[in-house]
Amino acid sequence: MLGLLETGSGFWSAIIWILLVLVIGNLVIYIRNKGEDSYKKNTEQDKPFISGNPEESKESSHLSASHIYWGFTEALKGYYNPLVKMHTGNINDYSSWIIVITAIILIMVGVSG
Amino acid sequence: MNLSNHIPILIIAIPLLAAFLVPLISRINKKATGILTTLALSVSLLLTIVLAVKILTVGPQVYVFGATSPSLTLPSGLKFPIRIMFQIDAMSIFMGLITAVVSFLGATYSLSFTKKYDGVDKYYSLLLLLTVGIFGMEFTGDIFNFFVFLEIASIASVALISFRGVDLGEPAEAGFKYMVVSSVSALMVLFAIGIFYGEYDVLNIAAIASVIKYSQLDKIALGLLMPVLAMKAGAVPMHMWTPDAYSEAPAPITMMLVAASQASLYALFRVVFSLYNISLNTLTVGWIIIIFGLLSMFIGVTMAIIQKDIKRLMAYHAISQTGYMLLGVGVGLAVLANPEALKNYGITAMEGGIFHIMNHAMYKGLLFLTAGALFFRTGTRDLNKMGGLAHYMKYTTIFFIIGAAAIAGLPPFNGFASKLLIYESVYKFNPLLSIIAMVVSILTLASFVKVFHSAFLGPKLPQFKEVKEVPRSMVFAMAVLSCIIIFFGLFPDLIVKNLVHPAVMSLIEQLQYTGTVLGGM
Amino acid sequence: MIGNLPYVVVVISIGLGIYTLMFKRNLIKIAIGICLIENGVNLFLITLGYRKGAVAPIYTYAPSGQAMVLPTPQALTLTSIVIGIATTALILSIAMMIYKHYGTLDTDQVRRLKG
Amino acid sequence: MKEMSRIIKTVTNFVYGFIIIFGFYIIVHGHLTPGGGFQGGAVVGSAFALLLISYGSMNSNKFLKEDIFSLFEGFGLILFIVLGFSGLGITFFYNFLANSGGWFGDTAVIGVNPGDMNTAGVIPLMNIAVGLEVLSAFGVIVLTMARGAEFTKKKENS
Repeated sequence: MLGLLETGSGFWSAIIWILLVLVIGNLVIYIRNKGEDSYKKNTEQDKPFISGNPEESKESSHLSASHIYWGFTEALKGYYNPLVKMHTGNINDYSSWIIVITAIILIMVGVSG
Repeated sequence: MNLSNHIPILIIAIPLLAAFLVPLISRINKKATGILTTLALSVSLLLTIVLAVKILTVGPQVYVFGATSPSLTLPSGLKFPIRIMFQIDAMSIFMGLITAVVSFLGATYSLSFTKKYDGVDKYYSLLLLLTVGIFGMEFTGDIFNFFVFLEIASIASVALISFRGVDLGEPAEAGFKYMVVSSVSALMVLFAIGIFYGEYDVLNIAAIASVIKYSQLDKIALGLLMPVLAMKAGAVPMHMWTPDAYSEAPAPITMMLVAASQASLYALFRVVFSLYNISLNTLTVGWIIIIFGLLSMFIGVTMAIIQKDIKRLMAYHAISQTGYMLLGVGVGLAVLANPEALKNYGITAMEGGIFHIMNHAMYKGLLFLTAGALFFRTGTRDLNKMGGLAHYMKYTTIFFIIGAAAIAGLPPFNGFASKLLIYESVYKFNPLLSIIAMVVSILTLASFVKVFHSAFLGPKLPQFKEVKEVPRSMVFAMAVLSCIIIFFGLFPDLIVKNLVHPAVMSLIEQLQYTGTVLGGM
Repeated sequence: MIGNLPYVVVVISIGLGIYTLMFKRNLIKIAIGICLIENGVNLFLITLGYRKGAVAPIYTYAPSGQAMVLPTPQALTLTSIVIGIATTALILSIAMMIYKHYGTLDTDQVRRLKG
Repeated sequence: MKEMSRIIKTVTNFVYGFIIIFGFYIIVHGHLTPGGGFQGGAVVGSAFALLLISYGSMNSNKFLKEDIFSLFEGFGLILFIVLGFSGLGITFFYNFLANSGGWFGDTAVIGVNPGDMNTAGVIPLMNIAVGLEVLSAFGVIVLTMARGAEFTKKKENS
């Protein structure tokens, strides 16, 4: 009933994993509950630190999807620009890709013997 | 009349009958069409489960059309079978189970989802035909019959993709693109069938497999079949139709399209394993499939990260996850001629790949359904316009978390189990492949964090004040998929031992496949 | 040698179809290209079943003792023609829908879905 | 679509009945001569297309009803699948009428013969079912396309 899944070089069991997570989680919660002496409720410590800027209203603080991972896409511009350009959305290109790949595979299969 | 012998055909014939009845029923009562569809597909699901139990205990089944007995493959004096037949072994029924579950839940979900649309009777009729096409592709033992079912599935899915095309331009565009690529690919399949028929004078897959020589003509046939079936499965660099079609189809249809793509994937595996097996150059063909897999995984996931349309993003993930299946099975194929390596890690890699097919159908289906639920309530698929929906749609949020965790391979969900099988076995074949697979998994998690953050988290937005939880039938479909995902995650060993391993063995052992029809040659 | 001429036609027809698919920028022409490939493949199947000097495989009023061509490829071709009709009708209807919404049949402009 | 000239309409009136009869001939002789349900249905469908283009899509709506076509389409499909199901005592699609002596139940002669209509079991029935399906499907297709063309033309002119 432990759900042991042999993977060839070991095993995986979700049940054991959950038990372990429970044990470790309880430990963490226990340690956390012991508390930090210098923490005081309802003081400056509760507020987020934004370099002294005024806190924005909740409605305008939501980050929309195109701004997430902006740095990631900016850094990988050299990879993304040709890749996005490749997806032209033109049906001629779609069929050309199929024909070209079929030709390449025909050659590969034919040559390899 | 003993109906238990007729289960293979009833699985297909009952949805087919319902598909033809639906237009007539809709003249009397429009609402009855959806209920009839769901009923027919639930019968089909039950029969598939019964057949699966039978196959896994007794062995592969054949069903010969129009013969004097369903199992009479070789009438007196014939060396090769001439009749059309269904040949269902562990791998076919594995795919059949996926199709049955997905189509039943798709119909249930549609009950509420299609309320806004006109022409619902045609929608249900086409949905049933699509199911029939997918089932047929998986069950058939005749290569020309496979072509027919492939075309049935692609015509039905094109009509469903462009279902909203009467009012909008984009669905029509997506349907056109899918129709062009799928008819070109189907014609290439037909050409390959012509080559087989000209060379061996038979159309039965098992009969061809028993005499195949891997001559120059067979190489051409393989070179035509492999890329087009990989294309239908959505392998990079022939994947461009996938995001278009998946994002424009109605959500339950997108879930069915995933199953349809996987039926093509199944056909690819059937061709290389059951039809050619070790007669072909396993290393070359295996590496071709592995390279397809690598490209699909990496390009799929990196393109997904930058998408703004939620269903387009998920469609790119579907490509990326297909890469895992191709990778796992490709490694199995590359070492097929090497019994020691096959036993050592090849079978495990294939188990991972095949298990991933089922997992992917479940969690990707669930994710598309949650995307459909968001679209149903908010009317937009643009992630930039969404936000704070977790306040209004609690169940959908929970289902989305389950699906996202499963696709990202977080333990203890099912995606982790199959990905772990792939990582550990592929590492022994080539460590680099395994590392790329892990990186892809991390990027998958990253992009779903983006979706979760921008759609569900954040403050309540004023434009979504009216939004509430989706209707009950949609919640039901998503809940069933979530339960399956959690069950698979908790007890992956049961599934792998009882369903996946027999499926892998039925792929690897060609003699078993041919012997079912030709009788222990 | 003369018996191989149909195969040449097959190659030409499929080649023209592929050329149309790859380079013609009109949706209707793409539909025609698919029809060309389809006809090429159908001709290929028919040619496979042909025997020199044989008659159609039907007993009604057939000359006796004559060799008959193979009927199976003809059945296959018929099926593929039926499917081809459905495909063509669907493609043309969708092209009409696209024209209705986009006002053009140019593939360079029918690409709102990209990236 | 506008209606065409009087000459074309007269010729159509004269010819379309023959085309339809020829189509039905092909359908019911499908098991004896080249042809069958699909081919005959396509011939009948071409008669509908002829009517449509000669009378124009507006006028032909009076005698070509899409509703009736789709009813017949469903009927043909149901007939076909029911014939498949009725073989289920033995196998799906089993030819239970052939050689039974009843409807289409004569034994077919092997070898050169003038042809006997009353043979082949369920195959003629299936041909009729397919023929009904195909002719009504063709009717639906041409009518729907004509309607769509009407719409786009209106849009172009405005």
